[in-house]
Amino acid sequence: MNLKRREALRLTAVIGLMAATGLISHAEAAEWNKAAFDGKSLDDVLKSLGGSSASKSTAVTINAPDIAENGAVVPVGVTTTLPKTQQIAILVEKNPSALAAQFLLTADSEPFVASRVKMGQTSNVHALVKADGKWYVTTKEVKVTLGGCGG
Amino acid sequence: MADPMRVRAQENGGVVDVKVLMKHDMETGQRKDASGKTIPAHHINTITATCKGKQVFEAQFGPAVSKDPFLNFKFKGGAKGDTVSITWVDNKNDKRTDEAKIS
Amino acid sequence: MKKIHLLTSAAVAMIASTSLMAQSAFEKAHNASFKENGIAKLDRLERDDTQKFCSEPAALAGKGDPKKREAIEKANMATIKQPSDGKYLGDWKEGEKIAQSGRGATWTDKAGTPNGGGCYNCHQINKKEISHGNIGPSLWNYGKVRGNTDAVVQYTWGKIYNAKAYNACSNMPRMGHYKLLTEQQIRDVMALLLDPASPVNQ
Amino acid sequence: MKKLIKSTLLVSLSMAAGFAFAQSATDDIAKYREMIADGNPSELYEAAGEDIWAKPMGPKNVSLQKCDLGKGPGVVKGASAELPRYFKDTNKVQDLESRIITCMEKLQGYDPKEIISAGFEKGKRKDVEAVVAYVVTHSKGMKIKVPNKHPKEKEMYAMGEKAFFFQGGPMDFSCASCHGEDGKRIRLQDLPNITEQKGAALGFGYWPAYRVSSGNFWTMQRRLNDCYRQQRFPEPIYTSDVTIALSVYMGVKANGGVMNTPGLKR
Repeated sequence: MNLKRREALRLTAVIGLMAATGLISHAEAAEWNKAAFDGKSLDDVLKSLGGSSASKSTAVTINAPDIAENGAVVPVGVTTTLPKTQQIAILVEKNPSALAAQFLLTADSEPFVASRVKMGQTSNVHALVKADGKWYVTTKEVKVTLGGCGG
Repeated sequence: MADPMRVRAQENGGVVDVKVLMKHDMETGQRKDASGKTIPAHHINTITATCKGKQVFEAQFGPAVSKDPFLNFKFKGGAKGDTVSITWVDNKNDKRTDEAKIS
Repeated sequence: MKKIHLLTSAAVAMIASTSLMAQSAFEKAHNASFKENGIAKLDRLERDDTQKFCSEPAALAGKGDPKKREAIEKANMATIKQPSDGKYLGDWKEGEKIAQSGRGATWTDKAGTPNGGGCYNCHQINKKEISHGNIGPSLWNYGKVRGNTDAVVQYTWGKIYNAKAYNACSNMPRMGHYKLLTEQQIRDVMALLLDPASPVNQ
Repeated sequence: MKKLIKSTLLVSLSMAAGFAFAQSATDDIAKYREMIADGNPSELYEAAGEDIWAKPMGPKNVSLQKCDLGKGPGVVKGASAELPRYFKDTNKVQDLESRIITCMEKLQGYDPKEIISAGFEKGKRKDVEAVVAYVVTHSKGMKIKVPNKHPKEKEMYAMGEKAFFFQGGPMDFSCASCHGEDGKRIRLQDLPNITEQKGAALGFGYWPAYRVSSGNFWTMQRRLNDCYRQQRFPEPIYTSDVTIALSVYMGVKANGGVMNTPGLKR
């Protein structure tokens, strides 16, 4: 491990400690948002991310299959035409915790992300987008099928 | 020790398309082993991407991201030959950094 | 009644007797490639007459010696036991669960855990389940189309119990004959197919 | 990749005739597969395998770089498109995995028995699997050319054919129960008809693969192992005759098709 990484490690630890003791609520340096990842619903997550309400928007697009052959890997992409996109979150409504992943965009980022998430069952998938300080949401249902001999 | 990632970065029209595959179990904390004991959650928490010393993208994963995670994002300002560096840190504070030259 | 019993035991004896026969060179090399694991013992490689016959590509494709085919179907027919209490239909809701589950009888399964029927692996049954196979025919509206006469009920029971009685090299496992499903489980699957209240018959 | 998905789709469409439901479902599944095709986690195993291939290891502390996979010592490119094949030094028909074990034994001094008795992803077997990922990636896009000339190769082909149709176990299954006809599915998964060239190429050409449902890389040996588990057979011994014979049967049937390894499967 090089010196820089060691330093980064120590810094993360310190920030983590500060967060744990309530000294800071929202660190600038990508502190993992535990409250948001513990949220059970869209509203829970939205609150933990610092929003109060999200308006439905056709400017946000979810690129996900209608049917997933396997719930262990469901490709989900989010794009938006909203200017000044700051943050994107992918939520699976019926998972034990709704938030699967969130993305913090910089001024250099294009408003696009894609990843793969687990889905326990057929469910709505929400894409939450924060642009210019406001929250927007789009929803798409993804069916998860049983497969294989052991179904 | 964490296994290496695969990082691909391609520039096209001023936009760099970055695709990352990470080797990680992404244990949910909901599964049980053969003896019925809960397997503790073990997953990547944060991923940061830098180019030329500047952070260009950041992600936070929960346990619902698939095993051996895939991440695709795009940013402006990188040129062919520049290096994109990706670092992930998991909930046991294990970490891994890998790089790729933009092509 | 007595006669049926006699027939049954004779057929079982015929089906089970093959392990005593000498193995071919192929069988020796083939069987030596396996090891027992959990409930999956090596005796699973000892084939009965039905399995031997249907290991021939021609027989599997519906050809092969017609006399042999007939004899095999007869022997399998003789294994079919009608329900002990004369009740053929159970609970279709349970039947649906059994039809959904493809578990059981592998080396990763434990002895004593109930098997699934694995029906959806090969059949369309309730149309609501889009994830179904097509090795077997669609069973949607099974009872609605065929009705509930004694003949239909008994045929369906027999088909689930031992499909080889009707088609020597059917791809369908002999659910009752090999005790893959219990009598009650078969009743429940029967209800899924035949109960007018079952979603299959809507 | 796209082309293949389309042809698979066509096959599944033509067979599902009459079932409009299943038709649209298989159509959607094809779209799903297309979406995950980019970014196959097999690459992670391939990277590990490349390191293991080149790293001096074992009691003799040498690398596998002189391992002869059939195209000469150290030749990886195209090797798996021509395996299994007969090897003079062992006087055996070997598949990729049994051959890698031979190299680990002869070059590096490992005990093959330990690798054979270990489970999948356990001990040194894990290294074999990673090397497989590395080797098969270097046959991607190549024509399948499994030899069937040497008397021992012919013998194994014949054994593989018989094994393919061998029906047994409490469910009366053989490989042919699921893979002997065109247009069949288990649930929504297409079952290639391995008795014909096209179907055999779909099977042989896409394994080894990363398995999405279990989240790991499966070699051909592991694929066959799990087929037998689902057939309710006893467990095939790792790299035993029957497993290699089935690979020969499939490979020879598939000749002329294309290696698309490593695949990405549900």
